[in-house]
Amino acid sequence: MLEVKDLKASIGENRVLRGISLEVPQGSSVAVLGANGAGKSSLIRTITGLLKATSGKVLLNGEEIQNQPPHVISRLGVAVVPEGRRMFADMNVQDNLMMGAFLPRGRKMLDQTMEEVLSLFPVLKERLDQRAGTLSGGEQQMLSIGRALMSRPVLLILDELSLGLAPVIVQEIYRVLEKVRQRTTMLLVEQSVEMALRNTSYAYLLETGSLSRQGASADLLADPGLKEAYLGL
Amino acid sequence: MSLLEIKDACKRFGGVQAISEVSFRVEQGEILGLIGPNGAGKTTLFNLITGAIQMDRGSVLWDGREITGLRPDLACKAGISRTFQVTRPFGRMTCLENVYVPLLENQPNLKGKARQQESARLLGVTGLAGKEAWLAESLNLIDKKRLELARALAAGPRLILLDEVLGGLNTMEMQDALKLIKSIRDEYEMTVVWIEHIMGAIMSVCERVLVLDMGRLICQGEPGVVCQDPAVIEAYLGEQADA
Amino acid sequence: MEDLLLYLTNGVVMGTTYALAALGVTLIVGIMGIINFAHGEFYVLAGYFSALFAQGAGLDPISSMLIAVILVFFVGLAVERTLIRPTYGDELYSLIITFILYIILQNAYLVIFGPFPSKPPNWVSGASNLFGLFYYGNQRLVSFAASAVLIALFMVVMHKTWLGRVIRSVAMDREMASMLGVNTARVNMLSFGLGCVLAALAGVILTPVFPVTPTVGVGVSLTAFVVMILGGLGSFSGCIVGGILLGIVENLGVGYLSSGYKHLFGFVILILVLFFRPTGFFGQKQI
Amino acid sequence: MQAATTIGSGNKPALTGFTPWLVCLAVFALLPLTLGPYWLNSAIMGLFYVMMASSWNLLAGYTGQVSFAHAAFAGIGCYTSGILSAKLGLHPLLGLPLGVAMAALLSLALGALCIRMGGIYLSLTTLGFSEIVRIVIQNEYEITRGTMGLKVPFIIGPYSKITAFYLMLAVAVAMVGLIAWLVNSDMGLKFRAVLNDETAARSLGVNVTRARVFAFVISGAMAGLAGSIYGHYLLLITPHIPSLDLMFHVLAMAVIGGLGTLAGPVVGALLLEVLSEFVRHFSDKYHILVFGCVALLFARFAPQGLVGLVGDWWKKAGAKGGE
Amino acid sequence: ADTVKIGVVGPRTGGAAATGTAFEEGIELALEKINAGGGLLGKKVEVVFEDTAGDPAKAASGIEKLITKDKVAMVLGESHSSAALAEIDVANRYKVPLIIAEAWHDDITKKNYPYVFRAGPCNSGVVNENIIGFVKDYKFKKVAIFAENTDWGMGIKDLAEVALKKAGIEFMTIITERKSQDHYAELNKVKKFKPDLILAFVYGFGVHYLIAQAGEVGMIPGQALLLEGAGPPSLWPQFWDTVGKYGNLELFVSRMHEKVMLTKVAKDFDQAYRKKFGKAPTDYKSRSIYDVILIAADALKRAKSTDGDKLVSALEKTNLEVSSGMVKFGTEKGSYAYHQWQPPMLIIQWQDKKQVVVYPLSGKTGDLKK
Ligand SMILES: Nc1ncnc2c1ncn2[C@@H]1O[C@H](COP(=O)(O)OP(=O)(O)OP(=O)(O)O)[C@@H](O)[C@H]1O
Ligand SMILES: Nc1ncnc2c1ncn2[C@@H]1O[C@H](COP(=O)(O)OP(=O)(O)OP(=O)(O)O)[C@@H](O)[C@H]1O
Ligand SMILES: [Mg+2]
Ligand SMILES: [Mg+2]
Repeated sequence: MLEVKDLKASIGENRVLRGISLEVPQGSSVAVLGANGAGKSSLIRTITGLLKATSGKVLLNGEEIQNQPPHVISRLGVAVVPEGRRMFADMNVQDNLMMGAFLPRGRKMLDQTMEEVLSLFPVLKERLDQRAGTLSGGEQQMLSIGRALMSRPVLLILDELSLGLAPVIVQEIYRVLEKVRQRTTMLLVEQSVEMALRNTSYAYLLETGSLSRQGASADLLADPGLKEAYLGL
Repeated sequence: MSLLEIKDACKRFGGVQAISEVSFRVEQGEILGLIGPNGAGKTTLFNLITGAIQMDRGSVLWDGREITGLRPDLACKAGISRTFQVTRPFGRMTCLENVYVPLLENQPNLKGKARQQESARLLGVTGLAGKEAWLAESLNLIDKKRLELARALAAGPRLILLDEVLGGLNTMEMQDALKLIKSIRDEYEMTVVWIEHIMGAIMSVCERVLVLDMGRLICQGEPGVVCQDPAVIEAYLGEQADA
Repeated sequence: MEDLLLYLTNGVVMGTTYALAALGVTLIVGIMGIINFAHGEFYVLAGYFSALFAQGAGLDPISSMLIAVILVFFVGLAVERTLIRPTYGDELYSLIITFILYIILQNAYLVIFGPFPSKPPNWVSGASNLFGLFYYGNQRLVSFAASAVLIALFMVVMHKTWLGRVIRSVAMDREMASMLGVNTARVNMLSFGLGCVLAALAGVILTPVFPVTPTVGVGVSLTAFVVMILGGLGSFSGCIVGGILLGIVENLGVGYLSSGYKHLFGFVILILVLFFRPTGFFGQKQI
Repeated sequence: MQAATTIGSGNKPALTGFTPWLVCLAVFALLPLTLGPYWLNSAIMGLFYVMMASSWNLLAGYTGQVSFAHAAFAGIGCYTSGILSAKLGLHPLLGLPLGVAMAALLSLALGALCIRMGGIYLSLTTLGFSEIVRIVIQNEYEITRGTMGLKVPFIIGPYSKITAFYLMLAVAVAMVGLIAWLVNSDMGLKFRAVLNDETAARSLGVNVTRARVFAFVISGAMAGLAGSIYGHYLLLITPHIPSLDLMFHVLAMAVIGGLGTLAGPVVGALLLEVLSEFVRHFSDKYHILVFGCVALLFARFAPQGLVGLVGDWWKKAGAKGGE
Repeated sequence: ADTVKIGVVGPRTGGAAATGTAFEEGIELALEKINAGGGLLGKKVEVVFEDTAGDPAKAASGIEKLITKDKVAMVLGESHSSAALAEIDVANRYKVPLIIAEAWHDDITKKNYPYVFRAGPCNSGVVNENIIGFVKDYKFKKVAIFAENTDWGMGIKDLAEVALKKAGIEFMTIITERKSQDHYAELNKVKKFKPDLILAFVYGFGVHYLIAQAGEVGMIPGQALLLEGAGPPSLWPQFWDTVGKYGNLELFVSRMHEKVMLTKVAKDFDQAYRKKFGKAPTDYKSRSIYDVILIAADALKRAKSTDGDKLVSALEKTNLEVSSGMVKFGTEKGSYAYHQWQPPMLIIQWQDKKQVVVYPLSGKTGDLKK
């Protein structure tokens, strides 16, 4: 499905990705882990076209998509739950969700998807008319995921899923993602390593812009050296 | 009397309660670590202390005097200076000129040659020797962080707030940087509050650590103790800490 | 009493047209953070076009208005593409460019259309007796109605349609919108074009009442800016309130204070508002 | 407000050192010997615009604030001094400082009111203010003589273009000198810090609002001075001085010359004044149109202005020569 | 030089740029006539037209340019009093004769500058000999004055107020902005005063709006008549577009009427104009400038020189028939009549889109309709 080959990118002088290769097979769920500032978000921004790759390739179903503008990439069925939620704060929940279905593939089945998403997140159903900016953090995160699902993505990318969320909500969200997983391939970035490893099949470990380790999630979970690597010292 | 005391600070951004009911003290001469997950409100706390944003509720006491909501420039003159997580150099000015600005404001007696020497010295201390005439925008990220530090020092504060100044350093450089942070306290006699995600660094330098999560202060104490705290493990370090 | 009623009526009527003219500026500010100084010039252009087609080419008023608006839309797109796009993110630069554009267009109109006023035929003639108290021009009433309908329509489009949703989402978070598949460059272009269309609509609706000359544009822009600041930068509802407020203040000022200072009242109110409520009536964000 | 990088970059002047300035000044100072009264008039107008564009540049180019009230301040200066001398018989040389003081005072009030609210507000409020000034001058017919214009005495002694020229030259040189000194002084450092990054400047102890208001007041006072001298040269002051038209000329000159540089506005003002005489000769109607198009082309394709262009070219040529 | 240069000043840009167009037409016809007759002093005549944009400062520098750069022998024209008042100082300083055609302010000649002439109406002349006579002769009882806040508007308003007071006629005054497009609130005040005549001293398109809106609020026609004090705006092609049916029965001051040809020159002008531009002359200012150029040419011919002082003495001896009568400048110092020649003015009423002269009574072509 998604293949990244020797991807490099810089923000100004700062080389944030220094040659990263990874693979997300169809129907799988893959985690990218790493300390703060390791470059996880940068990787996602590069895949989704927000950050320019200086070299390397990103292939989606065999098609090269690196350095395409974000709206073109999203047209190919890539949806993102970005770091920091990124609500349209002054629009209500319903309009936020509908914006998720902006592309034809989402608009075609708008009503049906809306119903599905609302049944996944019943909290949102009660708040359709509320301004998104006034939702609580957890609700916003759910809305952000719901919005991404509205486009009926083939690849769902999630950045810092559990960031700032209470554990119960995190569990709730992972439960929802498990359901969605049946029809969508997933790439997720997490800080809470354990959560991520428990919920994915394969994982990559990022350290200052390069891959330091990779392996099946279950193997990594069992590895005692992981914590040290993750904490950076 | 504590150097700085925060009482019941609260700050809300739209739907996000960035800081809620945070109270703590900073004692003269300590190096206080501030950790917590992304978005926990660490930077926001700095912004509240320096008056860059106004708190909804709560107060800041500086040297026993209430300074809540003091404008950033006045906070700086009162003796609190800071660095920025996302660096904010004066891009189209040279490094030397960057350091002139705080010197000019905070040590107006320093003129001409003396000012130049002092600036050059500060750039040297922070590892920017030789780059005095470079435009700040042409520095790489690490050097920009060094410049941030040099500028903050030049303001001659009693309290310096460091926001992730170590990011991107390798192990060797990190050792030097840690020495520098220690010397800020020992030689310059400044008090330090320091945000960093690199636990090893925090543990090796700080006497005391505060842990923020979702805007709340969930734990404070000696680094070793804090690391064992279940709430901290849950919120920040990750459950595998015991592995 | 009767006086007051007349001043209020006229204030509301004029204010509604001010609001219509200011919506376009507000749209462009909200989405692109750009103050379009040449806004009034697009109003004037549409006015000239509609008069030209109605009188020169003998088209009926509705189609000449329509063609005028469409033409101005394309002019707006072209301006965005060639001049405005490179200025994104630099408000100084865009201010300077649109200010120069305003001077150029104003002088170009003078050369092209001459100094004379242009005016399409009235849609209706005569005057009606309002409240049994005073007479009021029918064309004004009709133009007022058209403005009110258009404003309502605009609000509906903004809040109930895909177009509106997309435009608002880009205004709030450009990057996120692009990740949802929105071509933000095109939305910018479209928004600028739409802003010009709003100016053009105001132009074609009002030229029958107030014929256009090459120099009326600056007055239109200034009024729009005042209205926009009164209401709060980027706020559509603020725009409507601000427009009507300005209309009423001007009329009361002329009625009860001094008629020579009509245009001053708006600015005085503006300064007062800036002093006591810098973000305007509906403004939240600082741009 | 970090955005001002494209145009007002707050660079060091492209022309450094005294020599080129002195040579130009010497040549310029000899002009009255060769010019007839017509071109002498142009030279004087040019000097007026040098003062206006340079002082506007202090604001826009060095602190990143686009004010549209600059012409209005010139108007306030010239009307204050003009009314005092024409109606109360004050000597123009005494009226002048009062005009400057009035402009400074009003810019202080205006600056204090709107600078804390940032970029767009400043621009729009100054625009509104400049309209207020124009309307008041036009309507307060009894005092200002409205559009008819107020006759004012010549600045000093009997009317003479040569006197006016040297006086304006001296003031313009002093003004540009002052600006040069200011932007290279500690205050200038603060201006540039504020232009580069307001938040950072604030956190290092810079009182950003005060720095901005200071620049606003200085530049307003300079406009007031330029306006009053100009008025006493014209002998007749009209609402054209505080008009958006004049504002446009000043803006265009500064942009075409190069914002954020010392030489830019000077070069822009002199060059465009001469150029506009030629265009005017060619056709009145197209005069502003041509002017506008040139300004637009520069703003769009060479935002660094003439001085920047020449500087780039010079560097390139130098690099080639060095090979 | 191989041509004799004459300078013309007037607005070609700005709010009154229509006057510039009228001037251009008049200049063209006058030059054709003079050069076809062999020019002057053995040379062809050339006109340099300098734009003043209605702004006094521009006017001053414009005329200075004409004198110092183009070295014109005489300067003619102008239609803004404010601009003219700036020009007369310059002309007098350089000792170059200036003949004002259409700026009405009394001060222009009242200053008694030796180099300044006016071959056109002045406010006092228009008000005292024309407008007040009209008001008195037709027995209007209550007059409302609408004046724009410019020097022309304020100047003529002051004169009208004095004259009305003297005549014992009740009046009220409203000052308005020339550029204002909405007069409802002001008209409301006027309406309550119940005047039977409105004197509109508003120039340009502003007066169109005023007329249309006075009609809309039900003041004209019927309750009152409206006399427009400047003239040309009521003849501009856009007049009827804007005022619609409310233009009927409107009155205006004019120097020209299609039926009233006071002299042979007027007929010649009319014919030449129709031939050249394919339409009837509307803005009388094209004829005003035509007349002034003829006066200048005559003076140049008699002075046989371009010397300023010689031209002044030639001008003082002018006795020339132009389109609106025999020109003779006053020579007695002390009042506005010095170097002034007041052409006869007409008051014309639109009746079913036909111009009917209703004043002076001696020149009537029809009755005043109320
Ligand atoms: N706008 C920027 N300008 C300069 N450097 C940046 C910028 N954004 C990110 N960086 C740097 O790029 C590096 C990678 O950042 P990135 O956000 O990708 O990390 P991350 O792994 O997602 O971290 P986190 O866990 O904090 O989300 C970091 O060193 C960061 O400081
Ligand atoms: N100006 C603002 N407007 C709205 N929300 C804000 C603003 N500043 C911060 N926030 C929000 O407040 C919360 C706390 O942010 P803050 O920057 O303090 O986090 P932090 O602890 O410094 O995180 P990091 O480790 O990633 O730097 C976040 O959810 C952030 O999105
Ligand atoms: Mg991240
Ligand atoms: Mg932070």
